[in-house]
Amino acid sequence: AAHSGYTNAPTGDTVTLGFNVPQSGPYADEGADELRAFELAVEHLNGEGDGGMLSTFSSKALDGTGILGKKVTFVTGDTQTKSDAARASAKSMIEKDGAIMISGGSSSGVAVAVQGLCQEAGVVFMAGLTHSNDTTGKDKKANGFRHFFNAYMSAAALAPVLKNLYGADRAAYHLTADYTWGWTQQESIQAATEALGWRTVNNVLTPLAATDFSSYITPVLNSGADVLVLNHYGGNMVNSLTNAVQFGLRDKQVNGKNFEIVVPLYSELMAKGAGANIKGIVGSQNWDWKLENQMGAKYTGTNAFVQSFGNKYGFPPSQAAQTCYAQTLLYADAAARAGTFNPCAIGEALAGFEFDGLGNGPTLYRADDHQCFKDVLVVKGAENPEDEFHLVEIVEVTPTEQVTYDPNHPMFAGGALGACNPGA
Amino acid sequence: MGILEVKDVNKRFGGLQALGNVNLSVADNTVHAIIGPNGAGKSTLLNCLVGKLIPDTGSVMFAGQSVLGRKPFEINQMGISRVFQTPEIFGDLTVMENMMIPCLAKRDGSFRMHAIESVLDEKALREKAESMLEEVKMLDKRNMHAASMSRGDKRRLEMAMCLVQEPRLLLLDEPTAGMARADTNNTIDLLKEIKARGNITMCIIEHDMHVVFSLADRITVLAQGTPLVEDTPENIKGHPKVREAYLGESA
Amino acid sequence: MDAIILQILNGLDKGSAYALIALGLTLIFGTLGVVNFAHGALFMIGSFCAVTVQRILSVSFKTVDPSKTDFLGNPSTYDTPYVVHWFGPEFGAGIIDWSVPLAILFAIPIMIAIGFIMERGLIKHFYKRPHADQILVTFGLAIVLQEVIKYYYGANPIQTGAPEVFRGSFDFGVLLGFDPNVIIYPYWRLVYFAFAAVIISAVFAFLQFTTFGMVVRAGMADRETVGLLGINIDKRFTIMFGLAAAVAGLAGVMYAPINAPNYHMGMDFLVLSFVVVVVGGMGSLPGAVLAGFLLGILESFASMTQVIDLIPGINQIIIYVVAIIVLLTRPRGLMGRKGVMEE
Amino acid sequence: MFGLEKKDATLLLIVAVLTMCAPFILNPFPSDSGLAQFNAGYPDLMQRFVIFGIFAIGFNILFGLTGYLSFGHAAFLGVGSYSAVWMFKLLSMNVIPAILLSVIVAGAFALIIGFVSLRRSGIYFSILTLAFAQMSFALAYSVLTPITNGETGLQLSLNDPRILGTSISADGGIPVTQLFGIEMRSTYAMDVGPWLFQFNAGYYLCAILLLLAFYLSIRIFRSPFGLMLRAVKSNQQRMNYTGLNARPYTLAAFVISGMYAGLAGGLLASMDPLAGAERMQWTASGEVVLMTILGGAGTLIGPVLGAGFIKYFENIFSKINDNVLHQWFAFMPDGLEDFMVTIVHPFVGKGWSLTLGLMFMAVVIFLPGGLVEGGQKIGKLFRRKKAAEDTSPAAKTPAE
Amino acid sequence: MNVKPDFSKHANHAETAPAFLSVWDIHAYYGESYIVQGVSFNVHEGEILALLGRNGAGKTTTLRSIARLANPQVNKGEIWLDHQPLHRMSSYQASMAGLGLVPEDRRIIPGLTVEENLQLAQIAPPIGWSLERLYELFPRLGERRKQEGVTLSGGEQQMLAIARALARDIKVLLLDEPYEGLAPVIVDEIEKTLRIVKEQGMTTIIVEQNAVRALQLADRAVILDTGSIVFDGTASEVLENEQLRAEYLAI
Ligand SMILES: Nc1ncnc2c1ncn2[C@@H]1O[C@H](COP(=O)(O)OP(=O)(O)OP(=O)(O)O)[C@@H](O)[C@H]1O
Ligand SMILES: Nc1ncnc2c1ncn2[C@@H]1O[C@H](COP(=O)(O)OP(=O)(O)OP(=O)(O)O)[C@@H](O)[C@H]1O
Ligand SMILES: [Mg+2]
Ligand SMILES: [Mg+2]
Repeated sequence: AAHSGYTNAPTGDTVTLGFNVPQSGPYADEGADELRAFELAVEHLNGEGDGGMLSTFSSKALDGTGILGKKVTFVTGDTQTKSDAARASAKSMIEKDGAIMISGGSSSGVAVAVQGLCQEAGVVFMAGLTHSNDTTGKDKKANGFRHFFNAYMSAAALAPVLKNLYGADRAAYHLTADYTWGWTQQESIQAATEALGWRTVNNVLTPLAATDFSSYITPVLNSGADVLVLNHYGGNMVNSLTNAVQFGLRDKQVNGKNFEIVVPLYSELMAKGAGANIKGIVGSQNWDWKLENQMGAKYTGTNAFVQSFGNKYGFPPSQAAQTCYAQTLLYADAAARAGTFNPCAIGEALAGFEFDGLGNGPTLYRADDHQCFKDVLVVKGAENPEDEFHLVEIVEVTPTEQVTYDPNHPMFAGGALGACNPGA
Repeated sequence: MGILEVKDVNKRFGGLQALGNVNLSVADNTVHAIIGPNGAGKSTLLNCLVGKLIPDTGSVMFAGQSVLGRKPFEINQMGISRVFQTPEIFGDLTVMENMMIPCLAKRDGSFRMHAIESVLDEKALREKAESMLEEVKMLDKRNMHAASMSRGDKRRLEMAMCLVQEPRLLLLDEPTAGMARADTNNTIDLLKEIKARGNITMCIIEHDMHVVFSLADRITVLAQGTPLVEDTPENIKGHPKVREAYLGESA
Repeated sequence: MDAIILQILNGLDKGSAYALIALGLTLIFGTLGVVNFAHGALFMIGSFCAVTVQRILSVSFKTVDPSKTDFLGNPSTYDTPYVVHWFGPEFGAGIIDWSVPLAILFAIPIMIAIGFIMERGLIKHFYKRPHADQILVTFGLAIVLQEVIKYYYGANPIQTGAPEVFRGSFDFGVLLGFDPNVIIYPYWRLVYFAFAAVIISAVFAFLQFTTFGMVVRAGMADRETVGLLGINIDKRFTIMFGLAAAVAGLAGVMYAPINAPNYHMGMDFLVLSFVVVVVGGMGSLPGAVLAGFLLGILESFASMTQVIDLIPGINQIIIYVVAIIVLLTRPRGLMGRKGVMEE
Repeated sequence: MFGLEKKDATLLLIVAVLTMCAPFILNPFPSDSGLAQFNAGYPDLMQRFVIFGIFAIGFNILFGLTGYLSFGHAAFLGVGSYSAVWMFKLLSMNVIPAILLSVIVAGAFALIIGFVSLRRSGIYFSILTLAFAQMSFALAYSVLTPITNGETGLQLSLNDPRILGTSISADGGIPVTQLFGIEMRSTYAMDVGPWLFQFNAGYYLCAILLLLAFYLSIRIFRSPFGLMLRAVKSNQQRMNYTGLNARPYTLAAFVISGMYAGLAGGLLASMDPLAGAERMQWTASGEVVLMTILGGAGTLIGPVLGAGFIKYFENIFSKINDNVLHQWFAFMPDGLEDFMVTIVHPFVGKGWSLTLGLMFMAVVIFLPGGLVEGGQKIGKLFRRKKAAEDTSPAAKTPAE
Repeated sequence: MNVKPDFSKHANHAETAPAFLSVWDIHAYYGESYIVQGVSFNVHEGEILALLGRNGAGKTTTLRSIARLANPQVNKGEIWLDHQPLHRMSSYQASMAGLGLVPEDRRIIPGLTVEENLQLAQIAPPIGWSLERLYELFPRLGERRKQEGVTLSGGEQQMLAIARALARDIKVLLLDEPYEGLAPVIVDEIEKTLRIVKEQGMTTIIVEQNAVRALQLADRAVILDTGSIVFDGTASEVLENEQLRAEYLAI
């Protein structure tokens, strides 16, 4: 590429974005949904379709003529939910296709790995679904941005609701996926629930490869705990939850209270996978398609997005889709406002950017760590879903203030944002 | 005292006494034949000599050293080579490559990468292998795939592989079984010549009496795991017990 | 004590799954000598038989319900399964509820057919080929099967419940004199254990009381000679393969309610089942079953907190540690026969 | 040449020319054409081709010659990568010490695992190696996170100590890997009309090492040592009774191939300083097995071809999405276009593994012996055709 | 001297085939190598035919072709057994049609006991001698019935291989070097057995390196050399023909 001060400066009349999502492996369906959102976002940016959230977005720098007058094109790749493969795929987008921004992904390990790559290569990384504290904590990077919420925020949002629902005198037993995301999730939720007065009976690490959790579930029965916290995601969560329900945990009475199960991080796909077992189980989400209808106009944008997504694909979008869509728009908007694709200028435009109308209510892209701050949803599995799109019910929305933390919070300490890297 | 001394060797397989108190002494530079009915324990005895089987009791001394407790490759390094009843060769390799392996195997047993020094002595080894092949009249088959040879040829190849090692004791388990008459005669000549060169002792198991009587200096007759008689060929031929148990009327 | 009994129960259950998969694999791998990397895929297809039966039974027609709107604001519709429509709400729903046991009937012919097709169409040509080639072709096949399932069913797990009556759990502890609610165990897992026991005994009986097993073993050792004795070994190999596929498939069908089926569940089990077969000893059916239960129980014990606290991470590697120890101390696994796949 | 026979020297020469010209050869389509999607001539993929080529060559020294099928070779690759990244973190960004350390550490690791595993043969050996590798993977993924950084993978960071070098580069970023000042990522781009050819420093380093690795493997194959290894495969019994202890030979082969894997791992980290645990998973070990068999086990060039084949599918086919398909078939009438897209759709993009699976089956069914054998068959066909052409004129002129 | 086989006997072959077993112009290949190059001969019911020749002449290959084994490939030729077209059958069908082969390396099936090896032969019809009768003929096998077949001594394995063939109700017995590795007494035994089964009407082809013994037993002889027939006549003709014996049999 020509030397214009940054990597892959677009030379022609198009600009290329790279969407790097899991297309094989257990998260392939989530990846497929992300990809749908990306395609929709590109359509809207190029002025096709109904424009979706462009009309509700508080910033009006985008006008449906692409970005900075250049038509948006995109390339896609498969992360396989492996950091190696994800980096290879991202590299090929950068080196071969001239992608100027990489987005997507469905796990924190991949997000951190690809974020590191984008930093080195001098392109912008707009994280997809990544929930670990590390992504904008110890592994944060100047070129990387996260719209999705994180483990700390989940915990902070859940804690008061859990207190309301289950009381302050509870004993929790944690099962935790034995890798970095699981640990940060567990650490966060433990801290938040202990602050309420809950006791932590035990925390058991489960292998990633585990499919049958029975041998981890049975000790819970007689441990004296009355809440089980499943710090699992995806297939792990579906299996551990299913096993827990099979073993009758939910029918049990311990210490005179109903035994409860909590799944801190929720998603629509997981709820679908867990089927009836998810009924009444509480967790947190970044966004839900019913948000505007149920919680009011504060969350404007939601309906616009659901309409255009639903019309195109026939079903409502997932939170992963909404994040990816929002991230694409945010990137485009930042470029438009900055007047250039230079990652450093875009970084400046995004840092401290406050916006509204992308479905989450007023949101801040904090400059210190490139983490978005917005309301977090507490949800639970519907008891009697009217159809497969209503598996999740919104319980409450926890306002931004409650989930905001100091950038130097110990759970996020240790890394440095560093300087932005424009590459070549 | 002979170069090979077998003392009171016993070997049982479950309820079967395959070898019972076998004593055998083989003198240096002689050909000693072991004959006997099928299942008498001849191959089992050889297996005990080369470390394939470990006798239950007894001792096996070769050149003053015990072979018991040593691994087959160590026993070979002491100077014992063996031709098997069913040919054991490197089927995937060519005849010439088959010959190169024993040529490369050093008697001291040291492991060598052979990658660097190969250029140095490969030519000499190659010549050695070729002259051995010439002796067994297989030079024209040098590039043949060993597995696709007829069985007689496999036997001869195996014999050549053993001979090229210049062993002090050569064990032959039915070397001419399945060989055409002409080749059997050639083999007899070859073994005679090897013997004449000296410095080699042979133990031979054979059911072909023509071969046995043309080569052997002494013969041990084994029956049901125990030596029946040991004597010179002439005496054995006339031995009534042997005729009855083994040779039959046609000998 | 109660914790130990629970872990033994868990181990038996996990062991049943391992044993069933390993049993099928031994029939193919230990007896036919084919390294079948598609075996996990057969297990997966079995599970998807359950999913499919559930889907078929739930095929519905739509009725518009004008009182409600769907997420796009259009009048919403609701589904009525045809079986419910035909047989009335109670019996119809009952049929759907029983779809997993019904799937057994469906899976047997399907799995046998898949086994036959696989053997006749593909594996047949690979008996004499090197193991490496077998690995390549069956691995390719496994990927293809997996991707086909993914194409039609997606990557997300699909919950396939056991019949209502088996859904609860059973207070096992009371039987043993413990307090109530101390040792409770899900009904379905007990069903699975019993089912595994039946299948395993059936396979053993079939191979023990007929000459079939002997002929196949002989055929594997020396096809040519068995042919010389007037035996059509090809036919028997095909049957054996169909049998193995059926065992794998049935293990999968019954496993569906325990863990929601997903398209890559076969791969998750594949490596493990090879380890089980080899630890059990190549070619030995009792060995495979024994190793399956042994590893299942050890795995359960290794996941107890007390053990993990002692040796962190042991739950991650226990199976491999056991495999290494067994193979180093017993050259042919627990009950392996000499000469089977030792080259 | 270099002590090689003519045939081998020619092969080495061909490989040398191909690797050196890879940026051209792999970029045959102009970048504005629809087929540009099939171009593979960008640094990352080219590097992967040669690095996995090295990995497969090494694996073939063990498997192709001795017949010992290791199902845990990825462990050595992973260990190599981790060592290299640690070297970058602690010592210097120069790739030489990193690569050296990765080869040495992988070799030592292979020595230990090999020593234990080689006590068994056949399938028992395979499962032992698999067990060791899976253990390494599981530990690296969780328990050993302080050393391996677990799931995320070991990366460089701004506060690495780096004794010989700086923690932070002048522009505030993490320094990049280099060879005496030549940055591995530096790429010279050459625009020729619509073509864009990229010459990457890292790629050429890998390519040169591939040639060295290939040369060494030819020497091993042709040496008496190689003959011994083939003898191990053919008949261990006879080897024993010829006074040869097979163990040191197989162990040497195991360690050599482990070092090749370590080299590949070190290079991966040198090109992209990240080491992830999944590099050690059984699927990764399985991949190198597949590469070797696919290309042709026991042949010299086969493993390299197999590595290229699999990496090509993984990186190129996975990126073809419906958009691209619509572009390709845009010239067709709408109905037909959609039809074609629907037909091709399941095989590309997220269906790339389906295509890969089908290719595995096709290759092994129709080309037993792998791609090399396929090449030979085609070669033979040509020669036969040529021979037929040569004789046909003679046939037209009768002998009388 | 070359004695050309008399092909006129085969005129109008298939339908009018006079013989019990007739082999007509078979050509067999191992891969690319052309081994049996147009062999034709007839065997009459109840007759013993000796098939002789040097190592590698193609005797085994001829027998394997008749037994319809997958390797070698027979590209051309017809084989009729009692009006049944063997050449259109696979080996198990040929066996059911009444063909029994005792292969040259015995092919005892590993992993099976002696008894199982015999039982295996009695799974597919037609079933021949009962196990008791076989054990009577070879008491050795009776003693060893629970032992794994491959651990038998060489000679015992040979007995097992022959017994296994007789366990089926065969019409034609093909023996590939049945005397190899057998003690002379046992050879006498087996020869007696062969005479017994001959008296019961068995048709036999015997391949043997011990040409004299084979000829004493046989009614007729066929000599093969490099894949072609060089002599077809009565056994006594060979025994009388010095030149023939010297040239092809080295006796
Ligand atoms: N591994 C074994 N297990 C059980 N029995 C065995 C084993 N090996 C050999 N035998 C038995 O030991 C006896 C001696 O066998 P051996 O092979 O030594 O006989 P042999 O004298 O070589 O006979 P032949 O001349 O027929 O080869 C036989 O009866 C045989 O069945
Ligand atoms: N599997 C094979 N592949 C290729 N060639 C073979 C194969 N088996 C045998 N041959 C070749 O076929 C020729 C005939 O072999 P065959 O075994 O029929 O000879 P034979 O007359 O039985 O000899 P012998 O007396 O040594 O057993 C030999 O030259 C041999 O090299
Ligand atoms: Mg013997
Ligand atoms: Mg023969």
